[in-house]
Amino acid sequence: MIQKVLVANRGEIAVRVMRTCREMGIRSVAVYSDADRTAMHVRYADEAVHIGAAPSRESYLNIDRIIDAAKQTQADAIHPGYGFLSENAVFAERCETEGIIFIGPDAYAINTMGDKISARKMMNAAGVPIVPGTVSPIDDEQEAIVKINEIGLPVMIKASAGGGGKGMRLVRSEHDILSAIRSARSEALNAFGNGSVYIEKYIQSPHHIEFQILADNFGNCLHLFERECSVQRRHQKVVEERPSPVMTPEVRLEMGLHAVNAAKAVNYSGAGTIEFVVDDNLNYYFLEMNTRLQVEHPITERVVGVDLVREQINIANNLPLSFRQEDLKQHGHSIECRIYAEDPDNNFMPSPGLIKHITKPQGLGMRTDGYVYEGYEIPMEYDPMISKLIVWAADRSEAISRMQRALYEYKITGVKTSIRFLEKVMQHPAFKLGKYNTTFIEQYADELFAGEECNSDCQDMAVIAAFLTYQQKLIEAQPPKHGGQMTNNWKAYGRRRIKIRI
Amino acid sequence: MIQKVLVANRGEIAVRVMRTCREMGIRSVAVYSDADRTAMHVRYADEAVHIGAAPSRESYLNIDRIIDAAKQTQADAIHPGYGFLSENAVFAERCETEGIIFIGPDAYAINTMGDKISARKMMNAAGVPIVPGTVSPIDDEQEAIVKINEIGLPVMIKASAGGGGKGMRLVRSEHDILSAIRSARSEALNAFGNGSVYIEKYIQSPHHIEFQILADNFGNCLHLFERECSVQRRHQKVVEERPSPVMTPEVRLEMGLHAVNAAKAVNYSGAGTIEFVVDDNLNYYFLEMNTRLQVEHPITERVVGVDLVREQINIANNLPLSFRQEDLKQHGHSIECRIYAEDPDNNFMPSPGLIKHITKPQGLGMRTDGYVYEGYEIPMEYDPMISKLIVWAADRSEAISRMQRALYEYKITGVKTSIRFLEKVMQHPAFKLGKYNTTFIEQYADELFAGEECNSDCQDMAVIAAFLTYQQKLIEAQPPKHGGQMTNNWKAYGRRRIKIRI
Amino acid sequence: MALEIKINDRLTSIEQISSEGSKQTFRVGGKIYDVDALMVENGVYSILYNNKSYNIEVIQGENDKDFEVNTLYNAYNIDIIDAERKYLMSRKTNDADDEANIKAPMPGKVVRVPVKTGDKIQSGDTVVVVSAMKMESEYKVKQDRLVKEVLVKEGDIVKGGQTMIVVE
Amino acid sequence: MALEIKINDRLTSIEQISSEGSKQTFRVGGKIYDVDALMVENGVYSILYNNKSYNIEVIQGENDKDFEVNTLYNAYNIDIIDAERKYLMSRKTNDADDEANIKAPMPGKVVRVPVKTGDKIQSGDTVVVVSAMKMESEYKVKQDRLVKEVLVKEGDIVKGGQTMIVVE
Repeated sequence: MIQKVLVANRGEIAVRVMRTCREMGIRSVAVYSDADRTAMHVRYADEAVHIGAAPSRESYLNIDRIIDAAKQTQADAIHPGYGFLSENAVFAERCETEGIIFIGPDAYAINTMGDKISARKMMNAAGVPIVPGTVSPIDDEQEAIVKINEIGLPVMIKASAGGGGKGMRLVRSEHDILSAIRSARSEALNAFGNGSVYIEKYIQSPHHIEFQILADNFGNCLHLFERECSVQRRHQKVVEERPSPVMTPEVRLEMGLHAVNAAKAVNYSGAGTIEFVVDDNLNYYFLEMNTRLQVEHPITERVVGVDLVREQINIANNLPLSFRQEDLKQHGHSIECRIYAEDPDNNFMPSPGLIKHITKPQGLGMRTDGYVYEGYEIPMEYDPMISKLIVWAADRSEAISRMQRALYEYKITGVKTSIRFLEKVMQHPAFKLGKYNTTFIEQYADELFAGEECNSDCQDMAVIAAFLTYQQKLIEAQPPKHGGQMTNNWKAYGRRRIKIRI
Repeated sequence: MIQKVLVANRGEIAVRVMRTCREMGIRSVAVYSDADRTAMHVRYADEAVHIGAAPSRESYLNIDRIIDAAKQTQADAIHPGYGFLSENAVFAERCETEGIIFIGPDAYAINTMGDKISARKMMNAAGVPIVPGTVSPIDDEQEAIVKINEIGLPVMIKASAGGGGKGMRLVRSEHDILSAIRSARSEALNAFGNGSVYIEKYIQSPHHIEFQILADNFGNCLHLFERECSVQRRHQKVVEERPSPVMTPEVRLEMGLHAVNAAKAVNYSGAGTIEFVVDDNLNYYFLEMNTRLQVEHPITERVVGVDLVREQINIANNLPLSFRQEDLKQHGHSIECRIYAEDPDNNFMPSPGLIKHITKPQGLGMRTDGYVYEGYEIPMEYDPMISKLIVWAADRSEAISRMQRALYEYKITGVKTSIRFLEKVMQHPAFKLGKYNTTFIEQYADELFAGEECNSDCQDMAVIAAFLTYQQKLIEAQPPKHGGQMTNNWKAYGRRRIKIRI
Repeated sequence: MALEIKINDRLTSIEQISSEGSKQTFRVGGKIYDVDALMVENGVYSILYNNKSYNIEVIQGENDKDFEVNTLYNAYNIDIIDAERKYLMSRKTNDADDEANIKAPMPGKVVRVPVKTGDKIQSGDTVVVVSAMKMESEYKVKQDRLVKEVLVKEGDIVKGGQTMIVVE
Repeated sequence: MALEIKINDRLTSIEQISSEGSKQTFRVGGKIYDVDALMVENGVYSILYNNKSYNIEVIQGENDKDFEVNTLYNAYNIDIIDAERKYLMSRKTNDADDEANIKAPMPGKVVRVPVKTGDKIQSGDTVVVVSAMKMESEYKVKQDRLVKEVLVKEGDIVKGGQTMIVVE
């Protein structure tokens, strides 16, 4: 049985994994770069090992350093979190070679699902609906034109090794076909060293709906229902909820079966996610499989009542799943909002910096998974997501009200965040009605970014608060009465509070 | 429909009620004493009204002041929370007279359940099992001796108007009977102006198990299962969990029916709790009814999936309950730990003071309902409970592990708290096995209060940290290089952090 | 004595008329406010006015007279304009009318500087590209300009508020 | 130079042997520690030693050489014993051998003072009753004593650490 887990990650997901380790009586090891000595995952872990410089390729992506750290601390397993090395087949294989348990699927599953053309082929063979298009790389440009005419415009040209929007071209008219294919191939070759592209029908204004799956090493594979992830900007998810407001019980049943079949097709082991694009008529198509834990996994945990990290560790320990598909039920509604350190009013420009003050929402139906604390300086090298806010309520409308309350209570000072923007998403009629797809933010930009004005009283309260701070600083600037320079900060703070009352 | 609620309370429960008000789009009004200007409920509310001096009888117990505040702010309803005026029939009646909705039962229910003898009579008539004993006040001392011999020693002599352990005497031997009756009567007369006492069989080492009920104004009354509250010290609950580890489905069904009958017998409206004493053989007896929200209500909310404050407000709005008994299910296991500002190693002596630093547990299955914040000074006038920590997990053993993790993460500096003590409760074999009753803390005192030692390395780390602080203060004591006295605290803090690294 | 104060683009004045403990009276512009105001957390004020409860966060800006102030939904830049400040402002205005500093609004790393001192650049031209949190931001000029000074080079780490390029 | 330091009842010494950034070497008693130690939050230190991660909170005591230090499970009283402190300690010991101050361990309100200056009291006698958070605490003497000074009266508000009664 696993005794000690090295978490090859940082930020909220590293802390989240360590929390479950602690509950299971498993010791945890953090790894950290130069930029992360003060990060929460280092403080939370039982042990911590420095693995290199701030840029990810010199630390969190450096396989040798991570394996060394695991050996040094005698960790018997590695949890990769999401991002970084979590979908790196070479890393999974290396762990195996070194006799360290990789908490995730094997290299075969990662490789097959990582290459988009091989995944499409595999899914097609397994009877899982894929977006209409080609299942082999395009070599002949004339053949491509024929294919595209068969599929019907508009289409997407996509790089097999693609990701992050690179090597992707939307084609709307026939005379753009050739230039689109050529530029997609050249971009993919530059970015991934692999110029293979394929063609997919372009689904207009799709929903993004995904299914959580769990599979053990004894052939048991089941799904934990769907997550609706259509509120996105720049292909990045912002809000997720479950159940999906557009889902029907019949389609859920069907899609769940397909998700399980997709995972079984690659002999999957562990927790994974099958992503589908879904059109307004609930036609759905396999998009890709994420062979790791997903950022938005907590909404599933909350509604199904399962700790997914605990399940991952149990599966890695070669235990059979302790429940069957028919044991799983959904209770109520859960929503997650991702809090980014960014400025929504300024094209979501990232906003690293020092957290001066933070108040997290508390009470009924609240969960926060974050990693920043007062006095912590968010480094500029990594992802801007600083916290996930997850609420639960008996139904969707109550869950939206609760999320609004949570965002109202959530205060972070020092860096700009997306909190106020998320409040506007929650207030928007299209969201409230559940009538939205991946074009939501773009479509309603005018309403979502409109500034809210406080009345003149409220403005004047701000003026008064600024004046009081100014006045207080004037008082403090005067020489102290007793020479007590060496008193502690809190005493000084207490004194100030008294002064300002006088 | 209720538009604005005045919360006639303070502390965590005031904030908790306001949270639901906010979710329901209802405005909230705080009232506060001189000691509470900086309290969280004042900051959280939409409006706040000062109602008097720090002692409760001049503020939170002053009916006139609270009614005035409600009128001044045009609040159309009052939520009393727990404690203070929550079980005061005069207050409930006064609200009615003034045309303000009292969110709770009517004066009749409060009065009947408030007087212990009338409650016993009523329950006896309704077929709810009561502790064997008398159902009328004792007048004749000789008759009392006869009764006591019938019931069998040991017995409790209890004041009808009693509470908080006052006017209560345990009688173990016959020759103590007369003196016990006389002293109980005189104490009750002094404390409550009412010398009526009655006799109950003394249940040895009982469990304290209570049922949550909800009743609307249309005759619908149902229960939300039990809570086990046997971990107590000085008759004060410390840890609650649900389901009870000793409960069986059959007994739950029976007790639930009795709880509903008990509430129906007084035409109850709103949320209430029927408390039972239960012996090791699961014989159970009605103890009392609390005609208000209970401190430990969140564990029911978590396991049954109902927001009890929302239900209270809906009932006060004269809406019928939106679910039936058969709709209610229990999911998983929930535990609450009450965090007190007190010193468990020093006879639980209260520890008011300034909160210097606080870190709340986060992540899966966590809920905290508290009201203190960094820089807040806990006043000495009120209750020492500063926070409730509620966890949920799929089963009891996972819930205990999660609570241990939560207590590990919970850090409060500045005042002494019961956190470390609660960790020892969670670790105790009798608790882990679910084999405990109300004598638990007393019985295992030696183990629960034993100090835990950290090894010498860990002690030396403390020495190093103290040295670094001392060194830093020496550096700070030197005159600053730039005359910048008027820089802000955080900048200064940032500078210090840099200095100490050098 | 009233103090001039600027909140975003609005110029107003504030005067503390009386003060007894946390109970204070202010005149802001032409309006009188009786408030109960005090700092409850480091930098956080609780203000009660007409029973309404306001929570306001004040963050010190670049100097002791600049503040960023957050109310529930708004963030304001507030400047106290005392005698010293007025003097400085009057001097500054006379200095270089059309000079503009291109500042980094956030910490980051300079990825590219496609201009050099003396370059004449056109409206829309990129003068510097800064990367933070895996995202690149391009800084462009909004009208035709002359590059007067280039203060950063590729690979430099910049702080929020640091001037990178001066144009005129 | 090594500094004497007292942790609860244990007397030891600490010496900073080297320091480079947060990487530092200390000798505590006879043992050498290579640690990576820095303050991460106000008053909270993160220390890594042999890869182990420690979080330690330091709270200033009554003066700048007294600290309350919290590790995960323990709270320690730590005193730095420098030259000044040693001198003060030696003076104090000579002062009043059997004098004892009865202090309030917490803020509260004095409910009753059943003794007066000059009273001879016996072991177990209550000298003062203080109420806080609806609970009354009685302070008793553990041996026969003489009441030397009564510094509080009924109704007084006392602070934590305030001396209420002096006995000898």
